Amino acid sequence: MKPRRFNMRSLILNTGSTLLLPLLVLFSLFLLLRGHDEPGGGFIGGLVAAAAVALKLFAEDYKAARDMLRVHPLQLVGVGLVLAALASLPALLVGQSFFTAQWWLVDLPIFGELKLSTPLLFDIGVFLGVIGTVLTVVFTLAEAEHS
Amino acid sequence: MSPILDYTLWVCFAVLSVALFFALWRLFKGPTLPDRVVALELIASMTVGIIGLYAIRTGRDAFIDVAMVLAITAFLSAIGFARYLEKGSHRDDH
Amino acid sequence: MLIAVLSCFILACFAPWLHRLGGRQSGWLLSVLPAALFVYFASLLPEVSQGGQLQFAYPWFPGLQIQLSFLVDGLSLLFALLITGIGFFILVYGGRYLEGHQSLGRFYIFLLGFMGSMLGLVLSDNLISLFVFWELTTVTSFMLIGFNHEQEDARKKAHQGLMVTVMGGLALMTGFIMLGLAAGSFELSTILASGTLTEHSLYLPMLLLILLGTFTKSAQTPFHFWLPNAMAAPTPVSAYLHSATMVKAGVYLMARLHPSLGGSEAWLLILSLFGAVTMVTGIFLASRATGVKRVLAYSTVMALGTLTMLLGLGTEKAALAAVTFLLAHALYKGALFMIAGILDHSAGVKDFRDASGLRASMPITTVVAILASLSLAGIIPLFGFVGKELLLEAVLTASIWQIGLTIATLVANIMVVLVAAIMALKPWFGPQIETPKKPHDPNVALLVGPALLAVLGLVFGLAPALAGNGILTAAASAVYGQPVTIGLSLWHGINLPLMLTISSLIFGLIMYRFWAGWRHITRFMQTAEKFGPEVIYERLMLGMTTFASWQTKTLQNGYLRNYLITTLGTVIIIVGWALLRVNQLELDINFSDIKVHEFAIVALLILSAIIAVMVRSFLAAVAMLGALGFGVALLYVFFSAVDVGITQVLVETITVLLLVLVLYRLPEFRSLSSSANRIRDAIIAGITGLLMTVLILAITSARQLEGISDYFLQNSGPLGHGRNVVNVILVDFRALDTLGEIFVLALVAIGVYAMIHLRTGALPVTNSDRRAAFTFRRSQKEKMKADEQAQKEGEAS
Amino acid sequence: MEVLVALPIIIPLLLGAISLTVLSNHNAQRWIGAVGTALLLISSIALLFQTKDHGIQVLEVGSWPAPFGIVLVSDMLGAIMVVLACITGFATALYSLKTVRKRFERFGYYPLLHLLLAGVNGAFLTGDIFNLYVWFEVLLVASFALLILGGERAQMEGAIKYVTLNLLSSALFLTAIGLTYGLVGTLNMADIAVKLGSVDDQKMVTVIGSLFLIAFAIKAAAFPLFFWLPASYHTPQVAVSAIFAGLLTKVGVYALYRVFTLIFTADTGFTHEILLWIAILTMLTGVLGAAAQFEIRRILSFHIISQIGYMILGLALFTPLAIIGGVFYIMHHIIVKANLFLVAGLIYRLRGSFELKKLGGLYKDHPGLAILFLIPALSLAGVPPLSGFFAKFILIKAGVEASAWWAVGVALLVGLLTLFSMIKIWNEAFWKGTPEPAPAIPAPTRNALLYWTIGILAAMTVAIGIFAQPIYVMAEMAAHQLLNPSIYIEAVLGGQTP
Amino acid sequence: MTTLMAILIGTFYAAAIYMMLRRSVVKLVIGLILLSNAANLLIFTVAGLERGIPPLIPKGQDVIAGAAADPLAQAVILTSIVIGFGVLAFAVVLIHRACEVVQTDDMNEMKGTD
Amino acid sequence: MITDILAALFVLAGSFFMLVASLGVFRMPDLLTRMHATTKSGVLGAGLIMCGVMLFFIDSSVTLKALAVMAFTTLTSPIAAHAIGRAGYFIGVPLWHKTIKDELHGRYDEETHVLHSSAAQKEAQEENSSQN
Amino acid sequence: MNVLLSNLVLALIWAALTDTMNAGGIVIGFFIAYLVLILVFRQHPDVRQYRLRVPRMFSFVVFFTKELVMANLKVAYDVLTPIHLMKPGVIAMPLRAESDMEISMLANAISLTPGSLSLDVSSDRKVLYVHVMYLDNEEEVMNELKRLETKILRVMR
Ligand code: NA
Ligand code: NA
Repeated sequence: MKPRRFNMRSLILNTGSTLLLPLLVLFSLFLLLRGHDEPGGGFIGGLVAAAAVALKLFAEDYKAARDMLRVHPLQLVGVGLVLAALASLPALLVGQSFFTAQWWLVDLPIFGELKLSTPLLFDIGVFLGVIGTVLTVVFTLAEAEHS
Repeated sequence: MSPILDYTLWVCFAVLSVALFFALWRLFKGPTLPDRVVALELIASMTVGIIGLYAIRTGRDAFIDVAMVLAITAFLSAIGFARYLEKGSHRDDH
Repeated sequence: MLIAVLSCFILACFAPWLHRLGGRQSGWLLSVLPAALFVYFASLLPEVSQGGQLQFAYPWFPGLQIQLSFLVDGLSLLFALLITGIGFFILVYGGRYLEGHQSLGRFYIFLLGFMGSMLGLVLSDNLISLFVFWELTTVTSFMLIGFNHEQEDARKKAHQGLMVTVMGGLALMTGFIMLGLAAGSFELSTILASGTLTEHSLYLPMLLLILLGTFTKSAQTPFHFWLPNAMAAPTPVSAYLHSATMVKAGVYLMARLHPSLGGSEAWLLILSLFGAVTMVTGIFLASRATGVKRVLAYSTVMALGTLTMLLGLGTEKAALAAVTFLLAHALYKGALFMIAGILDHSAGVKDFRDASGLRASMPITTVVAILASLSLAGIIPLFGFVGKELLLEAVLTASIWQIGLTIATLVANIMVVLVAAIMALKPWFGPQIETPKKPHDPNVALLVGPALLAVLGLVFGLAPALAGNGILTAAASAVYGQPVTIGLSLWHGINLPLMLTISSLIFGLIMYRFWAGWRHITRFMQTAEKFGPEVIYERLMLGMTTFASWQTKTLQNGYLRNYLITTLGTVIIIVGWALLRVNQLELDINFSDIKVHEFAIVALLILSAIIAVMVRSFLAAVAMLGALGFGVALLYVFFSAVDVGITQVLVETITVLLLVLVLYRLPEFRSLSSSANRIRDAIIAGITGLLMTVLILAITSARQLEGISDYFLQNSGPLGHGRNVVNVILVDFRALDTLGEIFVLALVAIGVYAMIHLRTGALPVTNSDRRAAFTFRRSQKEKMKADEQAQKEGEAS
Repeated sequence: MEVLVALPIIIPLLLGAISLTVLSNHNAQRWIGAVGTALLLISSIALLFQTKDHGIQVLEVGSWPAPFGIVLVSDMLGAIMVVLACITGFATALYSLKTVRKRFERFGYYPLLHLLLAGVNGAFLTGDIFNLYVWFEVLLVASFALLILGGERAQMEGAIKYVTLNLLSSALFLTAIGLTYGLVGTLNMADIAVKLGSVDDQKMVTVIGSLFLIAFAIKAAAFPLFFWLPASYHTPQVAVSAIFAGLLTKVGVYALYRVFTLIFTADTGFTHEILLWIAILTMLTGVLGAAAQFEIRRILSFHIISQIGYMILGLALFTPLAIIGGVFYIMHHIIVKANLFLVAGLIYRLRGSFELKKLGGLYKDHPGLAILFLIPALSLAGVPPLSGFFAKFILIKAGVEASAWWAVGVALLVGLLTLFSMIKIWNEAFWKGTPEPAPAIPAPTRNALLYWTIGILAAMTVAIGIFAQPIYVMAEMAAHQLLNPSIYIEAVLGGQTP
Repeated sequence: MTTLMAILIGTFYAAAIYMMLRRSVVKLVIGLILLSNAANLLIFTVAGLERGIPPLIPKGQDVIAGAAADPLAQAVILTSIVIGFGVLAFAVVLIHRACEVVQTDDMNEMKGTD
Repeated sequence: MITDILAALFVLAGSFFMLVASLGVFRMPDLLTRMHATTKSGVLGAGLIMCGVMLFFIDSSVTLKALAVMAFTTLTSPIAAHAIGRAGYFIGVPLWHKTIKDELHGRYDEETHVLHSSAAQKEAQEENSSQN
Repeated sequence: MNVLLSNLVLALIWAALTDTMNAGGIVIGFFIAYLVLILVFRQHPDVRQYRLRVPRMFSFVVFFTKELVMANLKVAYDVLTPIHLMKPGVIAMPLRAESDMEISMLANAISLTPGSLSLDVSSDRKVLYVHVMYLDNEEEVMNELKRLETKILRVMR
C-alpha cells in the first residue's frame, strides 16, 4: 500500500485519453479564438488545454505528459508573459496610449475576414500563461510524488 | 414560448432540484470515497441538464457553452480521485 | 560662525588620519583647532562684554523654520570659551593619557565631534538646531563613555547614560515644539525678545518637559545616578564632558531660557527645590565615596544642583552667582579630574584609600591639586571663594525657603570642604604607601592643563573684575534678562556669608578628621541605595523588558488560529460598530422573487457548505467542494454570467485535481480542537457571516446611482470589435487587470516550481520535531493497518 | 511624456518576463537585474520630476477614458513611493548580485524580484480600486514565492501564516471593493470619491471604509493585525527581507493614505479616530516586541511594525503637517529599514549568526560596518540630524499642534525604546568582545559591492537629514494634493463627472 | 433573490472562517476556497442580479438592444476567480511542502518562527 | 408549437431519467449498482434534455453545441465510471451482500496493479516473477 | 480512417462553397461527399470498406440509442420499486476485440447498455470484467454482450 511511481495501466483510460486529448485541445483553441465574440477566451481556453495535458498525466504518467508538451511549462509561462506584455506596446509605436488596441483586418479568400489584433495577441498570451501555470503546478506535484 | 413548455420547464426544474438533493445526500453519506465521486459525477450531469433547461427557459443559447465545457471536463475530477485511490494512499472516509 | 562649529566635525572626520600623521604629538597637533577657536571667540569678547550680541544665520530647513542661526552673547560666549579653552587642554592631555591606545584615533573623532556639538549647542539661536546639537552631544558622549567597550560595565553604563539623557532629550524636544508654538518662533533671540511666556496656556507642560530635559542632562536628583556611572569613560572624557561642559548643557539651557520661562512660581519652586536636593544629595554621596573619580563626580552633581538652585532663585545676584560659580567650578573641576587621571596614570591609584604620601614623588602635581582643591573649598583668595560668597548671598536673599536653602547650602559647603580636604590632603600627605605604579610627576602634556586651570582660579580670585568685566557680567545679564549691575569682588567685608564660610571650613575639616567614621556612620546608605533612583531605573528597564516579553509571547504566540481570531474580532468590532452607527439601517429583505430552481441551488449550496465544514474526511470535503463549485457555477449561469460560469466550472475541477494530487501526502483527518474551541470558532464565524449578510442587504438597499457598466454594453461592439462584452473588458477595456492577473499566475508557477525543486536539507532537527515526526509516522502505520483490516473485511463480505 | 507613468510598471514586467525566459543563464539574469533596476530607477526619478514640475500625471490605459478604463495616476505621493520602491529595488538587486546563490537564481529569484517591483509600482500608480487589488495580489504572490525560496522549515511555517493572513486581508479588500461597487457602480477611485460623496447616508459609506481600513491595516501590519510579519520576515534571504521590510508594509500604508484622503473623508471623526488608536498601539506593541528579541532580524521586524505606527499616526492626525510628517516618515523609513536588513546580512556573512549572543567584536574588526550600522540605526531611533529625526519631529510637532497628547507621549516613548533596541544590537554585536568560541563563518568574503550598496543607502539617510528641505517640499506637495482631493479628481476625471 | 443570496454568502463566509480556524492546514485550504467563492459571489450579488440576459451582443448587431447583466462586475469576478485560483494553487503546494517538512498538518505545531 | 411540445416531452423525459439516476445513487445498495444508475441515466438524461434544446432552438449552431454536449457526456461518462469502479474495487469497497458472483476477486496484483485474466494466469505470473 | 477524414474535409469544403457553414450544411455536405466518394472511388479497397461502414455506423447509433433507453427503463424500474430485484455479479467476458480502440469502445458501450458495467480489462487483453446487474442467467447475459461486441467490431473493422 505504499505510494510509488505510479501508472494506472488502464487500457480503457489510456484509449479514452488518446481519444479525448485532441478533442480537448481543439476545443480549447476553439474557445480561445471565439472568446472575443462568444463565451470563451484565453483563460478558459487555457484551462481546458491544461486539463487536456492533466488528463494525459492522470491516464498515463508524468513522463508521458511531459513528453507530449515537449517544452517546460515554465517556458510557456515566460512566452505567455512576453506576448501579453508585448501586446501593450504597439500602441506606443503609433503614438497612442499604452495598451491601446490595434486592429489589423485581413481579408482571406476562404475564411473570410480575419480579425488580427493586439487583444487577440494578448489573449493568446493569457492562454499560454494559464496553460504554463496550471501545468507547472500539476507537473511539480506529480514529480514530487516520486521523491 | 408556449405555456405547456413553460409549465413543463417548471416541473423539470422542480424534479431536478429534488434529484440534486438525493445526490447530495449520497455525497454527504458516502460511505466510501468512490460513492461520493459517483454522486459528484451525477451532480455534474444534472448541472448540464439544468443549464439546458435554463437555456430553453431564457431562450439564450449562450448558456449551452457552459454545459459544453462542463460535459467535457467534469469527469477529470473523477479520474483524479480514482488515481488517488489506486495509489493506495491512506483514506479517511470509512 | 558656521565654519567655527563645523570645523570641529570636519577635523573629526580627518582625526584618525591626523593621528597617524602626528604620532606621539597628535594631541598637540589636533589641539591647534580649539586653540584657534578660543582665540576667535576671545576676539569677540570686547563687543560682547559691552552688552553686544552677535547673530549669524544660515538657511537649513526653512519649511520647518529650522535654520543654523547662532547667537553670541555673554552666556553663550562664556560657554564657548570654556568649551574651546578646556577642550584645548583636554586634547593635549588626552593625546598623552591614551598614548598608544589602539582606539585613540576614534577617541579623537568623538571628542572633536563632541566639541563641535557642544559649541553648536551653546551658540545656536534656533531651538531645533540647538536640539540637534544637544542630541549629538548625547551620542558622542555615549561613544566616549563606552570607550572601553569590551568591558561589560562600560557598555552598560554608556547605555544607561544614553537612555536617561535621550529620554530627557525627547521631552526637551516636545517642550521646544510647544515653546515654538507659544512664542511663534523657534529663534531664541525672537523668543527672548518677546517677553515672558509664563501666562501662556502651554506654559506648564512646556516648562516641565524642558526641565525634564535639562534635569536629566545636568544630572539633577533623581537622575543624578548616571553621572558617576559615566566615569567608566577615560579620565580626559570625564574631565571634559562630565565636569566642564556637557553636564552643564542643561544648566546652560535653563539659564538661557530663564528670561522667557523663569520668574513664575512653578519655576522658582521646582528649580530651587530640585537644585537644593541635588546639591545636598550630590555632596553627601561624594563625602561617602572613596573612588577618586567618583568623589569628583558626585561633587559635580552637587555643583549642578547649586547652579540649578541659583537659576531657580532668579534674582540678579543669583544670576551673577550662577555664572561665577559655573566658571569657578569649570576651572577647578577640570583641573581636579585631570589630576585624578594623573594619579591613575602615574601611580595607578583609583581610590583615595590606596594613596598616601605621594607629595615627595609628585611634587608639582601636589601643588596643583592643592590649589584646585582650595578653590573647590571656597577659600580665599581663590576664585571659588568669590563664587561661594555670591552663592550664600543669593541664598540668603531668596524669596522663598530662605532658611531651608541656607541650611542646605551650609551643610553642602561643610561637606564640600571635606571633599576638598580629601582631594588636597589624602593622597599627598601622610605616610607613603605602596602604589600599583611607581609614582612620578607626569609629562608636561598631562600637567599643563590642570596647572593652568588651577592658576587661572587663583588669578580670577585675585582679580575677579578680570573675569567679571570680561564676560561674567554679560553672561549674568543674559541669564537675568536685563543688564546686571553688580560687580565682582573678592572681599565683601565681614558679613554673614563669610561667617558661614568660615564655619563650614571648620566643620569640614573636623569631618575630614573623622572621614572613615563618617563613612561608617552613614553606611545605612548602602541599604538606602537599594531603593535609590538607579535601582528604580534598572527595575523599570527590567520591568519593560519583562512586560515586553510577556506581551510579545501573548500576542505573537505562534498560533495561527489566534491570529485569525484577533483579526476577525477586529473586523467584527470595527465594522460592526460602524454599522451600528448608521442612522436608519435599511435592509433589502425580499423573499418574493425567488424561483424554484434558484431556491433549490441556494439551499443545496448552503447544505454543501455546512456539510463541507462538518464532514469528518478531507476527501469528502474536497468532493463536497466540487459539488459546491458546480452549484456556484449554476448561480452564475442563472444570473447571466456565462464566462464566469465556465471559468468557475474549470477552476473548480482543476482545484479538485490539485487537492487530490497533494492530499495523498497529508496526514489523515484528526479531530484536534476541543468542543469549547469549536463553539468559540463557530460563534466568531457565525457573527462574521451575519455581518456580511447584513452588509450586502444594507448596500443593495442603499445603492442609488447608475454605474458605468452601460458604457461597456454600448461601446464593446463599435469600439472594442467584440460581441462578448466581458471578454472585451478583460482584454481591452481593463487589459491591465488581466495583465496583472496573468503575472500573478506566472508568479505562482515560479513559486511552486521553486518550492518543490529548491530544497535545502530540511530534516527535523530538534527533539520536538523528532517527536512530531514519530507521532506522524506511527499514526500513518496505524492507519495502514486499519486500512488492511477494512479491506479484508470488505473482501470477506 | 505620459508614458513615463507606465514605465515603472512596464519595465519590471518586461524584465520579469524576459528573465523568466532565460532562467538558466545566470549572467543574463544578473545583468538584467542590475541594469534593469537602474533603468527603472532612472525612469521613476524622471516621473517624480515630471509630476513635481507639471502636476499630477494621468495615463489612460488603452486610451479608454476615465472612469471607464483603468487610469494610471502619478500624484506626488504615488511618484515619491515609486522612486522609493525603485531605490530599494536597485539596492536589493545590487546586493543580490553577490549574495544570492546560483540555485536561487535558477529558481526564479530575479523574475520574482522584478515582478514584485512591478506589483509595488502598479499599486502606487493605479487610479482604479480593483486594479489596486490586482497589483496587491501581484506583489503578494511575488512575496510568497520569495519568502519560501530556500524551503527551510522556518520559511514554511512563517509562510503559512503570512499567506493565510494576507489572503484574509485580500478577501476583505475584495469584499470592500464589491460593496463599493454595489453602492456606486464604478471602480475608478476618483469617480468613487465623487459618487460616494452624494450617497445619502454617509455612515453607510463609513462602514465600507472601515472594511478597507482593516484590509489595509493587515497589509500594513498595524495593531492588532500584524502577526504575519514577525512570524515570517526573518526567515527568507536577507536581500528579500530587506525589500520586504522596505516596501511591502508601506504598500498597505500607501493604500490607507490613498483611500482615507481621497475617498473616505466625510466621517473622519470615526475613521481617523480609529486610525489614531491603531497608530498608538502599533507603535507601542511593535517596539515592545523588539525589546523582547535577541535576534537581529527579529528585532528589526518588530521595529517595522512600530514604525508603521508613526506613518499611520500622520494619516490619523489628518492635518497638513501630520500628512507631511507621514510622507516624510515613509520616505525615511523605507531606505533606513531596507538598509538595516542589508547590514544584518553583512553581519551574518562576517560572523555566521544573527543571534546577539553569538556576535561581538565587530566594532573593533569592522569599523566601516560599524558606522554603516550606526547611521541607519540611529536614524531609526530618531537621532538628529539623520533622516529619522526630522520625520519624528514633524509628526510630534503635528501631534502637539493637534493636542493629541497620548499619541505624542507614545511616539516619544517609542523613540526611546527604539534607541534601546538599536543600542542593544550595537552593544552586543559591535562593542562586545568576540565571543569564545568564535562561530563558524560561512563565507567570510569582504565584498566591496555590498559595502557600496549599504553605503549609498546610508548616505541617503544622512542626506535626507542634512538636506531635508527639498524632501520636505515634496512631502508638502504630496500632502497638499492629498488634503485637496479635488486636485486629484480634476486631474483624473477632467473636472467633469459622468 | 438578493436576500437569499445574502444568506448564502453569509453562510459561505461563516463556513470559510470556521474552516480557517481549525488546526489542520488542509482545512485551512478548504476555508480559503470557500472564502474566495464568498467574495466573488458577494461582488456578483451587490452588483445586481439579472436573470437570463448575458452581456453578449447578438450576432449581426453592434449593441445590446435592451438591458443586460452588468458586464463589468462579471469581468471583475472573472479576474478575481483567476487570481484566487492562482493563489490557492500556491497555498495548496505550500501546505503540501510544509506538512512534508514539518511532518504534521497541525498548525499548533507550526509556531517555531514566532 | 409542435416543436415546443416535443421539446417539452424530451426535457421531461430527461429530467425523469435524471431523477431516476439520483434515486438510484440514493437507494442502490453498493457502489457498483449505484454506478449503473448514474452512468446510464446521467448520459441519457443530459442527452434527452439536449434534444429538447435542439428542438426548441432549431438553430444549427445550437444543434452543434447540443450534439457536442451529448457526445462529450457519452464519451466521458463510461470512462469515468470505469476509473471509479476499478479504483473502488481495487481498494476493496465492499460489494452488496446479495452479489452472487465475483470473478474479479483475487485477480489484481496488489503491488503492480496488473489484472490477470484468470486465477491460473495469475499464479503463473507470480511464480514467474518469484523465480526471477 | 483516411477515407472518413476525406469525407469530412469534402463536407467542409461543400459547406464553405455553398456558404452554409453550419450544422445543416455540413451534414448535407457529408452525405453528398459520401455519395461522391463511394461512386467515384468504388474500386479503391479502403473506400469499399468505408461504403459499408457508414450505414453500419448509423444503424449502430440507432441500436445503441435504443439500448440506452432500455437500460434506463430497466434501472428505473428497479430504482423506483421498493424491493431490489437485481442479482448483481462480476463476470469475466473473453474478448474478441484486439486493438486498444476496439476494446475500449466495447467497454464503453457495455457500460452504457442495460445492466452491465465494464470494470476493467485484464492486462493481457483477453478478458473484460463486467459487472452485471441481473445475473439470473449468466449465459444469456454473456451472449448479449458478445452480440454487442460483434456489432461494434463490424463498425470498427
Ligand atoms: Na482573463
Ligand atoms: Na449495460
